[in-house]
Amino acid sequence: MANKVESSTEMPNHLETATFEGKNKVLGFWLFLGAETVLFACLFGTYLALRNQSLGGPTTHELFDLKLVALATALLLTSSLTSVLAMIKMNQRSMKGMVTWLVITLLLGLGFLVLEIYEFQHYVHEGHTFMSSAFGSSFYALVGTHGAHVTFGIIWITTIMSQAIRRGINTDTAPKLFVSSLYWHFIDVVWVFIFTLVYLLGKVG
Amino acid sequence: MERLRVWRIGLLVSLVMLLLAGCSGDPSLSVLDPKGSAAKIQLNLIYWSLGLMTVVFVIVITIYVYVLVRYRKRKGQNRMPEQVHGSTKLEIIWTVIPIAALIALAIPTVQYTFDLAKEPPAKDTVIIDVTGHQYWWEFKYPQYGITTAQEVHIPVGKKILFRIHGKDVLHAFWIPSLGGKVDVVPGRVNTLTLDAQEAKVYQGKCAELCGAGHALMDFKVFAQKQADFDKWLAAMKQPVASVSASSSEANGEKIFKQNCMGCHAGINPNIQGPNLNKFATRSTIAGILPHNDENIKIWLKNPQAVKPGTLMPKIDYLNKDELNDLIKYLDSRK
Amino acid sequence: MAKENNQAISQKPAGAMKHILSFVFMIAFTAAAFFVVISDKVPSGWVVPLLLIFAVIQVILQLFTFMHLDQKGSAFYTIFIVFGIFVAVISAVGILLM
Amino acid sequence: MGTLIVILVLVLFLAAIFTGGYNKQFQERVRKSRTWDWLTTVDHKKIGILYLMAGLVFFIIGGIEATFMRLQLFVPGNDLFVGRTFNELLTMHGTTMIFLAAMPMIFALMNAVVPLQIGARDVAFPFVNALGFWLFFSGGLLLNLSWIFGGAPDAGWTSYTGLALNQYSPGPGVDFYVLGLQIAGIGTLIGGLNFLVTVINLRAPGMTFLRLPLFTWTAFVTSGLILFAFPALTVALLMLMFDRLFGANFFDYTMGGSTVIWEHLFWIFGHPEVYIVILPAFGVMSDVISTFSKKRLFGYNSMVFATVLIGFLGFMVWVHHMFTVGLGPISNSVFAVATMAIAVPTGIKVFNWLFTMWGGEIQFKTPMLWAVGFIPTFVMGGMTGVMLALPPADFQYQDSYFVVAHFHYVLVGGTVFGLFAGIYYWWPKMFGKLLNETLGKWHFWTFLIGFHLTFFPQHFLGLFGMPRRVFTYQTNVGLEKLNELSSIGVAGMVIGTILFLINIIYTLRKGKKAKADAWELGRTLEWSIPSPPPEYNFAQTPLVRGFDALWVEKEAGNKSMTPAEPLGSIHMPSPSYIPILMSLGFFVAGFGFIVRGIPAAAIGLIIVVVSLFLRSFDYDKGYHVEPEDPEKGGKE
Repeated sequence: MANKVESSTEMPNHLETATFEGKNKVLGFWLFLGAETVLFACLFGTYLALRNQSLGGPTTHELFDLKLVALATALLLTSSLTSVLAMIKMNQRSMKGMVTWLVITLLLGLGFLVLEIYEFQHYVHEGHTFMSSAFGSSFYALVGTHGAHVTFGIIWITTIMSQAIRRGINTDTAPKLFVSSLYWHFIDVVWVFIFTLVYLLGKVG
Repeated sequence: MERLRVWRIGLLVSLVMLLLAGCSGDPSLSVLDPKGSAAKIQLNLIYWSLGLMTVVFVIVITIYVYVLVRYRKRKGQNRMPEQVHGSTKLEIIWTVIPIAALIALAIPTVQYTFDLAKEPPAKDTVIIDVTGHQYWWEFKYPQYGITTAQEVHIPVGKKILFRIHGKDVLHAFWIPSLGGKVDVVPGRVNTLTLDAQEAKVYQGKCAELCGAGHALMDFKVFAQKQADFDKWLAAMKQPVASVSASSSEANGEKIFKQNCMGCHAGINPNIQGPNLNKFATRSTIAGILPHNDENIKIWLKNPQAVKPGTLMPKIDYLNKDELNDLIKYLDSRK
Repeated sequence: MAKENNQAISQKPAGAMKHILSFVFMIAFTAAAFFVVISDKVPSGWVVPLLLIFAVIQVILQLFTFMHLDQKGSAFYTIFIVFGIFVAVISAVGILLM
Repeated sequence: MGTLIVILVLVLFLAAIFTGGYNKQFQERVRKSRTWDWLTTVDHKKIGILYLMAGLVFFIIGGIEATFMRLQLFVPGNDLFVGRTFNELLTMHGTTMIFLAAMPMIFALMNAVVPLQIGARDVAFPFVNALGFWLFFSGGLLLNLSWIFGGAPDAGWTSYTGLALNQYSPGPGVDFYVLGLQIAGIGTLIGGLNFLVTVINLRAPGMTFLRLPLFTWTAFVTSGLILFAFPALTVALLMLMFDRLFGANFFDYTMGGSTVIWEHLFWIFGHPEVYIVILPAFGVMSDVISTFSKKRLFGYNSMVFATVLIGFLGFMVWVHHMFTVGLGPISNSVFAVATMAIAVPTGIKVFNWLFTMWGGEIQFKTPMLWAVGFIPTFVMGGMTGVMLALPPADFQYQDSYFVVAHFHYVLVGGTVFGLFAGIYYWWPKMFGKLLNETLGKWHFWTFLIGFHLTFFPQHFLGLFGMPRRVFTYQTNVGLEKLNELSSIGVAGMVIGTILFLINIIYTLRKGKKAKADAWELGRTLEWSIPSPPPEYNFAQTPLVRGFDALWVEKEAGNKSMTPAEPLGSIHMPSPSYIPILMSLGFFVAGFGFIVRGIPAAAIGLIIVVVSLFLRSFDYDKGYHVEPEDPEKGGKE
């Protein structure tokens, strides 16, 4: 116990788990991610089961534009890297470095969102809507849930970043920052499966 | 304490006796009185599993009663029991023996599961397309081109392949005496192979909650000797005899055409009622009321009161003569 | 534990390098996945398994480098996320094979 | 529109109170009142009591619905509750009992006991704990409001689509089901998550995983099941909401959807749910049987192993609810064998209980009576469970009264008996008073006899061809007598429950004060601290030196636990009004969606978001209390 207190006054390697509350928070968040995994799996299962039910509307083949998806993927993957770099800066207690990387992360995330909104608008034009068929419903449910996660992530990271700027990097803000970074990586993991199982598989058949 | 326990066991035993003596279920509806090969296979498995489970139950209860009687705290006693941690040997025994019992159960189970899923050769099989609608059953014989509702006729001894279609919500097609059920799933076709070994009327049920009228979604299965079945087929293929022009039946036909045809003759595929050809041969009204003029009137006047949730509208605007004519006409449809 | 802490602190650049390297791999696998779909040189029976393998590798990279499952003291995180993935796979496959 | 105005006024009113813009003095009085204390508490012991009370209320509501159904089925052709009304009753009975009675009562015991059993001062996330309760409560309330606002859901507790879609179930009933359960489900999910972290991170020194009392183990595994099973329900409910409210087509087959997906999602959640409600009952049984036999639990390690295995297998058997859907013999066989496999760990448990009693000195106090009644009842439920696992036989049982009998043997004979055992056992710890033994015994016997009288005949009803969820049956097909018996049996359960309520009221007024070790046989840590415990539970965190920590000390001749830390001030979390505010937000949003009032829904969601921000910027660090020295009269 005493040892831990001492090390936190110096510079613990992992500020996020330096306190008891921090440990609870990180563990709790991992458990939450476990639950999210199942949630997305159910959406994936539903999508894969219903993806051929386009009822005369555009099919996956006709609809998806891989170039756009590749760009979105690149944005999100890079944001995952910048997010982890921000965490390294955080554990070095470098506020400026951390905020810089976080802002880049947020911008990349916003870019991704803009692309997704553009994409959805395009699809609606093509006659592929939430209500047009079971394929439409399951597609927007899956990709839209992911998009909602990205949106929430952006708001959340912004909030916590502003807290950190005002109150510094300490044992109170560090777990929050760390956990939001985990969340961001998780969103990226889900996207890996979306581009594989939705977009690429949609082109295969 | 002791007395209470004895009383309770006595109560349970007498309850079982009462059940076995007093009620054995109706032979046209009971799982325990199978009249088809599928039901017989299923009952065999039920008895086999019940037997195994009873052995387990008896073992547990024997130990249970012994322990409770032998080790209960007696007055004034204050013993310190030995704090046993466990016994690997015993624990292995009650892990391995159940596994063995379950294997003995699993083998016939898997065997029967695959047996029951086999479809008979089309040549010797009567195919019947069943469609479950909200609160009534439609039966089509694609081999003979006939359609009927609520009552299905099958030849004794022949394999019957039911192809089960859904239109609205989930139902389940169940004839307890002939074999287990299968769900009616809209958008997919399930099959069920049954046969009847005794010429008799069996009762069928809808087993999956399907709405307000679920409890009353019954049907009847008429298992007939081959000759009788053929006779029935021939009769069904005959067109309905036309009625003489000036009779009250003719008036009834007019009323029928004005009020009933829309739903009951398949003109509008979205609004579908049971096919009323050969209505006079049916033993029930709406699948539940015994067929007689009085019940037809009750049904027509307020179908909702007979079968909650039914789509059949009230036909309460006909005057007495019109009603009688309509019934006369319906009764002429043989 | 303490020893490892010191190491990690003294080798800060290596920490970042690890992540950048892992990122390069991810980009490479993503590109490979796109290539498998776009090009017609990959035999069609191989496409889906390859795509899945690439995705799984990327996820493992994410979990173990970006999300720090490679660090000590993450036994419970690993147990729960692995069980989550297990349930997820069973559920998704179950729904799919209906 | 009217509802909207009412909600708005309410929100303004509350906002005024919270911001103090109303009346300072009034605000002070509110803050100091006991009601406010209970509404804002984050103390796990108080939350446990809240869960228990809410669970009991819903248990009674669900019981009344059941009684109505059995009255209708008393004689054939009865017309008391027919058609849609009956379907509403059966839907609300199932939903209420599972989600609003069994689950909260399990959480009640978990809250009251788990932190004490592991030697913790609190749960890991006291705030989340309170939020979990209030979300559950607002969800339950929302669901039950359906009776007043346009009719209850009527598609069964499984709410199979097809029937649950707008077309076939018009009116707001199923919307109440969807949103009520969604809100309650979120509450349950975060509650489970909280207990996982609590057990992993908050164990006292020396309390290793293989020294955890069995109830804590089962609570841990149950929480794990909640964590991984509830997301499937969340998704299913979300899709149904989209289908009903926003014109999506997940389940409408004419638009390419599939009802089978609903069944899959529902049972991916639903089967683990069965174990979620039964495992804690196993835990209660293990603790109670061991305590009242004055013996260490027989085969502790294999008990733990069996618990984990049951939890694990629970995720791989959901298709046995769907044998008749027509998924094919391969799928049916695989899931049949997996289902049968669960009988093995369950069997291990039963034999271990029997051998825990073997050689012991059994005292038939009320909790032990429930445990003793549980064993044969649950074994019968397990037997029929194995029989149901065989697909060919299941084709006959499925959706018949046989199934109804089976799951009531498991859920009443298992869960409810377990809960009653737990409530009688831990009541002195929760409230500081012992429930009356005589009334408790009468409660047990009337309930037990009534239960068997009701449900034993139902096995035969099923085999005689009576489908479940029917509001009537025909005469002269051999179903009358058994139905009559079954309905008579309900009286026993009703009388038992009334006796229980009388017992509660009697005890609260005149009950015997409980000592720290209320049964004088206590083995685990909760019996080492006063009844009821002080708000900080343990004045000094105890040092655990073996399984059955208190018993180990008793055997060593010590009167209390050895402390693991010096006496010092204890940090406590502050109470918070945010949980109830956020739950109110969800409630308003849910109600808004149901009545298709988008403004109301928006207001609700805004309240939720605002409370999230309030929470995120909440710098309240809690407060410290100085514990009474246990040496100086702090005890008992």
